[in-house]
Amino acid sequence: MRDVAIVTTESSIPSGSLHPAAFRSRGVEALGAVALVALVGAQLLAILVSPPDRDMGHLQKIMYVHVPAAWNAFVAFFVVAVSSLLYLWRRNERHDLLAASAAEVGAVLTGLTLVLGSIWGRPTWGVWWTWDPRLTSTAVLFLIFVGYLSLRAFVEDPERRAQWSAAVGLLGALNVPIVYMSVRWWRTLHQTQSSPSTVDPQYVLGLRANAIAFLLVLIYFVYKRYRAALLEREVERLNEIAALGNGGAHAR
Amino acid sequence: MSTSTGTNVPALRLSKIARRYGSRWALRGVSLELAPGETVAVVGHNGSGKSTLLRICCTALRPTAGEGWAYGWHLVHQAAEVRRLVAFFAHVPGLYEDLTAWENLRFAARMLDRPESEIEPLLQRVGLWEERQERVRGFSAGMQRRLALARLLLGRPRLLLLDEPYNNFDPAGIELVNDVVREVCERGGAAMIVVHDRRQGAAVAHRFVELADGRVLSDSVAVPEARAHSRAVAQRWF
Amino acid sequence: MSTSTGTNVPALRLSKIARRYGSRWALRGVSLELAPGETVAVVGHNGSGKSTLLRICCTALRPTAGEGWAYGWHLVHQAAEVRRLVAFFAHVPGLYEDLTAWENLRFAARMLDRPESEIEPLLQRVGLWEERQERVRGFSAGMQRRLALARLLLGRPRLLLLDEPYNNFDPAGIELVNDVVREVCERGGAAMIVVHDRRQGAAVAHRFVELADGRVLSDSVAVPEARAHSRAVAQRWF
Amino acid sequence: MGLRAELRRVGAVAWKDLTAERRSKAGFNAVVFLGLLILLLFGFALGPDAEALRNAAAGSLWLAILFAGVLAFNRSYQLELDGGALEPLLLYPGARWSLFVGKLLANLLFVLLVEAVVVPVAVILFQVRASDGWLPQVAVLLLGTVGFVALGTFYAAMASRSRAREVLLPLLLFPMLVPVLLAAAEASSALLAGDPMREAGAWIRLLVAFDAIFLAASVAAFEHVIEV
Amino acid sequence: MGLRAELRRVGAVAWKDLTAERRSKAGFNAVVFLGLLILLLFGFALGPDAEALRNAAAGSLWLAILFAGVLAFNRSYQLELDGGALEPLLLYPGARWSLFVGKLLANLLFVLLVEAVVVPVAVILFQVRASDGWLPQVAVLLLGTVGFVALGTFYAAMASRSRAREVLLPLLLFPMLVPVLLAAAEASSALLAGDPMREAGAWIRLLVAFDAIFLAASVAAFEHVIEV
Ligand code: HEM
Ligand SMILES: Nc1ncnc2c1ncn2[C@@H]1O[C@H](COP(=O)(O)OP(=O)(O)OP(=O)(O)O)[C@@H](O)[C@H]1O
Ligand SMILES: Nc1ncnc2c1ncn2[C@@H]1O[C@H](COP(=O)(O)OP(=O)(O)OP(=O)(O)O)[C@@H](O)[C@H]1O
Ligand SMILES: [Mg+2]
Ligand SMILES: [Mg+2]
Repeated sequence: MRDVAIVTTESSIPSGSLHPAAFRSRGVEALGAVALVALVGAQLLAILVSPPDRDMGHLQKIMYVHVPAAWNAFVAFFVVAVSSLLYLWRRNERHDLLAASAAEVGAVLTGLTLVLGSIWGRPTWGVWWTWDPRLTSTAVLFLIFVGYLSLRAFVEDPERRAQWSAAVGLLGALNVPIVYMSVRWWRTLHQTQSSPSTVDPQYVLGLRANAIAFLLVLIYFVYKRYRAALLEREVERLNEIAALGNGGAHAR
Repeated sequence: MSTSTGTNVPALRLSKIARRYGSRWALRGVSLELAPGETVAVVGHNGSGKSTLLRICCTALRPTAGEGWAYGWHLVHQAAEVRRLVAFFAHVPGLYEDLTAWENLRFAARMLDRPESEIEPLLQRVGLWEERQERVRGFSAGMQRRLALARLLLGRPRLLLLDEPYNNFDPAGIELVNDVVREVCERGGAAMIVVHDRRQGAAVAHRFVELADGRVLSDSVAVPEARAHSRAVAQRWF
Repeated sequence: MSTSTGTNVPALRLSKIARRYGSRWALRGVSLELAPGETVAVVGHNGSGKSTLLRICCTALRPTAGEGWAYGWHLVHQAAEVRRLVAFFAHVPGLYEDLTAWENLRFAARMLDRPESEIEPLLQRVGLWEERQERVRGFSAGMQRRLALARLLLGRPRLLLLDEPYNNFDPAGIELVNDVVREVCERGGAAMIVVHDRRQGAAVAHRFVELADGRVLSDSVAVPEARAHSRAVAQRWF
Repeated sequence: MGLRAELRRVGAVAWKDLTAERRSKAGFNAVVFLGLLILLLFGFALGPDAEALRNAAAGSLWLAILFAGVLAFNRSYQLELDGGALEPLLLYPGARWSLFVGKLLANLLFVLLVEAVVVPVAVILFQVRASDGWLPQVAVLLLGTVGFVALGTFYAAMASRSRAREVLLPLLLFPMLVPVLLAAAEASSALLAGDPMREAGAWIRLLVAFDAIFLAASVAAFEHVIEV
Repeated sequence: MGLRAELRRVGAVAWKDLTAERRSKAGFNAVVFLGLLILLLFGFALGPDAEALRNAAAGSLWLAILFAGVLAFNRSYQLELDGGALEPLLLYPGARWSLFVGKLLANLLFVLLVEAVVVPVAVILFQVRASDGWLPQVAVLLLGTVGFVALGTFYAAMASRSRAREVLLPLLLFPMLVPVLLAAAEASSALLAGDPMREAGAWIRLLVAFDAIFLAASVAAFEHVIEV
């Protein structure tokens, strides 16, 4: 962990940015453990407590992954939007790194939603896929952030990459509410958001538990990616100091 | 504003400029000062960081570390003001090949908001007046450089950054470049010229700065006798 | 075949070469001969047709009128044979920016079918051995020219056509170019070099051909004293 | 510089792009033909069934416009990259938004011209019953186009300078466009059907909202994108 | 030079293209995603009706491959144009057909890889009943691809020398491809339907004929196209 020690002793960390000490790996691993336990617990709870669905039977259990995944994907993209804004405002590279990590995890979760959704759709709707706005717009969301990530891959200059992906991330996040509302705007096969009142409380409990568990997982992954990126940057910075001697090492 | 009008303000001041491309350091802390009216020739082996240095001075690149000022304006934070004073002459002419010489300059004039009346004398000067209605696509290497030079003058720059300006120019063109540099300096401007042939540089430069591996190796006053001599040679040969 | 092995065959013979772009005549009947072992420097104002002339000699362009032969091979009808003997060094390096220096040369080696073993000495010679594993995209102007020079040597050309070869090269690089030219000529090859600075040309050229508006204006033997002098200058300055 | 100067610069940029486009002859005609070609391919892919055709008409038309437009956007920056003209362009003093707006206008005009040819053909090919309510249809088309061009010009500024030019632009652009196109398609098909359940108005309002958002966002973000 | 030398040159060219493609990371992933994106757009344009989808499946798949492929072809020459590398390439001694074949192989491999991802997705998205006769289907796909890539590589060589590159290629290519695609689409839909009236075989033979003709013609013509 010496690298981390260096990080924390480094004085030139701009104020207002998350301090790397927050990412002491021990803390992260602990969080990971908690998230794992929560996830397993929530799933068990959901599976045990909730009765098999009337017409879907045990298939309905998919919901406990499908839905939390979807919700947390939205959360991740929200993080992308906020940190992109922060970057454009503050020009602090850390915000860019955070946005990137969140985008990666968000894309994965969206992918999960898609896959599970279509697995679920096969028995319930009789097809893997149908051109229903909710489905399509979710796929679109997925592709938007695939685009975001590939943009990052194709641009070397870190500053340029940061600014461009901040812009793209922001515009992309504009689409999240559209996806969410798509169900309302277009009459669709996919069911609309239901309020706890319309859903059997047992389902609500399971859903809530899993949503929280997924949130923890989300945080864990984002932190891990973010921290890795930070450490890479720190290594570069150290090379920088080495390369320049002490002269002119005061990076902006 | 006051900063830019002060008389004692250096035309260019760089302090510990460093620039990294990926993991490779092109510049490792370059500091130098350029007084108004002064011309400095930058020499150095291939890959020593000359072009990178000029790009940073014209705000086309941002330094990874270090700071710089042109006539008191900060190269990064006041880029807009810097761009009004600085002109960069790159390896490539950067013209629109499907437009004619005239159209290229008219576009530049509008972007810099200068009157179109300034275009004709410039085209005359760089010797492209006859070709003004022809597409740049068909221009020879040197003709394109000449047009790029005209565009650069359109901006009435006070700090010239010329990257190997003599390439592709015939002897007459080389004299043209030298005149331009002298002119700007007499108007109280300054110039930084990348050259490989010290003899060519000596024709206009007051100072030679030698770069090596992104560091300033030497910063010497040009030998005046050398300049005289090079003039002589020039006369003998052209 | 015999033609190409004969000793009295001129390295290059052009008779009344003319070339038109659209309605503009870049060359209006150029005739000249280049003996094996000879180096001719082509000078002329911007747009006089130098690059066009070289492009025709390396079969990249076809003359609108007139004919030419390289070592007896017809420039148009026997282009394939000509390409084996001729090497053209253009204004632009023409490398693959996403490949490394080494990969660029290996590709060239395969295309020219030369053994890969020839690559290392060449990279050493042009001073890019350390950078051999880096992408050309990141090379400076001069480094790219150096790599292009190495590729050109890989073909063991017998007729060098160099278009303003000294551009972007640092003094060491310029000497390198001169050595290459001398070497080829000593091997019985020949070279045609476009230069703007007669002093530079004088370092290797036996003859100066001056073009103006696509015609040969003068074809003079280089003043030997000039070459000596330029050497002297070179020593004094580098 | 004052606003007037900036507007002159907008004009200069737009004029420059359009002239270069006109000069490189291929430009316009080729793009138009490409649009028609794509329509044909669609018609061909969808088979002869008239009913299916009519249903897919709006979608296919938009896709054709999309592909044609993407080419145009890429070209408008390719222009700058070819002669290394982008650097000098960015080094001109003055605001950056004027560059963007200039290019935006040029692209808008270009795409509109393309549509002027492609749309009528589509109407014929896909046997769309040109209902009398064609004016609102045109409005929908215009609104959709504005959003499309704004986003396209914006993303092309990035894509063209990255290493994946041709590929990256559609990759970034298309997903963002889906909502716009969806709204446009829904609106126009609603109008085609004579707008039975009075929903067209809502779609059009949605389109206007999209355009406003995208225009504002892209103009604002451009400064940052083009900055380095 | 001997044939062996020429074959080495073929290999060199193909290797060079593929490496550069891999390096400019752009290439593969982006093109694949673009293909998926296009499928998605089509599906959406064609609306939810499952039956219509299934009918348009083959057509849409081919269109997606078409657009993805066209990008790839353009890139493979853009590569040469960027650094002015085309001139030296053409000035290497030896035959020209080896250059063409080299690029052809590189493009073929590229497009096949793209298909390996896009096709399965298309099967799912368009709810194609994966009939047991999938082997002939693959054969049809391969045959169609060969003809497509041969023509594409050839026309890209011409388009790349013109100023309207991106636009010109599809303009030249697509019309030429219609017969190939027609044959391919017919064959595969016949196979999908379980080949009731035994017509698939005829279509496949036609495909083979096209491929043979196009390959021969393009290799032969390339020498002249690229000459100077
Ligand atoms: C590929 C197919 C699918 C995709 C892309 C998809 C996408 C989504 C998304 C994005 C959400 C979260 C947004 C929201 O809560 O409003 C969601 C929620 C949900 N999905 Fe899916 N879904 C798919 C298939 C299915 C299937 C087959 C079912 C079951 C019949 C299903 C049932 C649900 C339920 C119950 C919710 C929670 C709605 C709520 O209570 O808010 N989904 N889906
Ligand atoms: N591709 C082209 N299309 C049209 N005209 C051309 C083209 N290339 C060259 N020309 C014209 O031919 C003439 C000779 O061009 P060329 O490049 O040979 O000149 P040059 O002697 O090399 O000039 P420089 O010293 O500037 O390189 C010029 O007037 C130029 O305008
Ligand atoms: N875009 C880039 N990406 C990566 N490395 C670069 C880039 N541009 C320049 N470099 C590296 O930076 C160093 C300096 O480059 P620069 O172009 O400033 O040298 P230079 O002094 O101009 O050389 P030359 O005399 O050949 O023009 C070189 O080692 C080069 O490899
Ligand atoms: Mg340089
Ligand atoms: Mg020339």
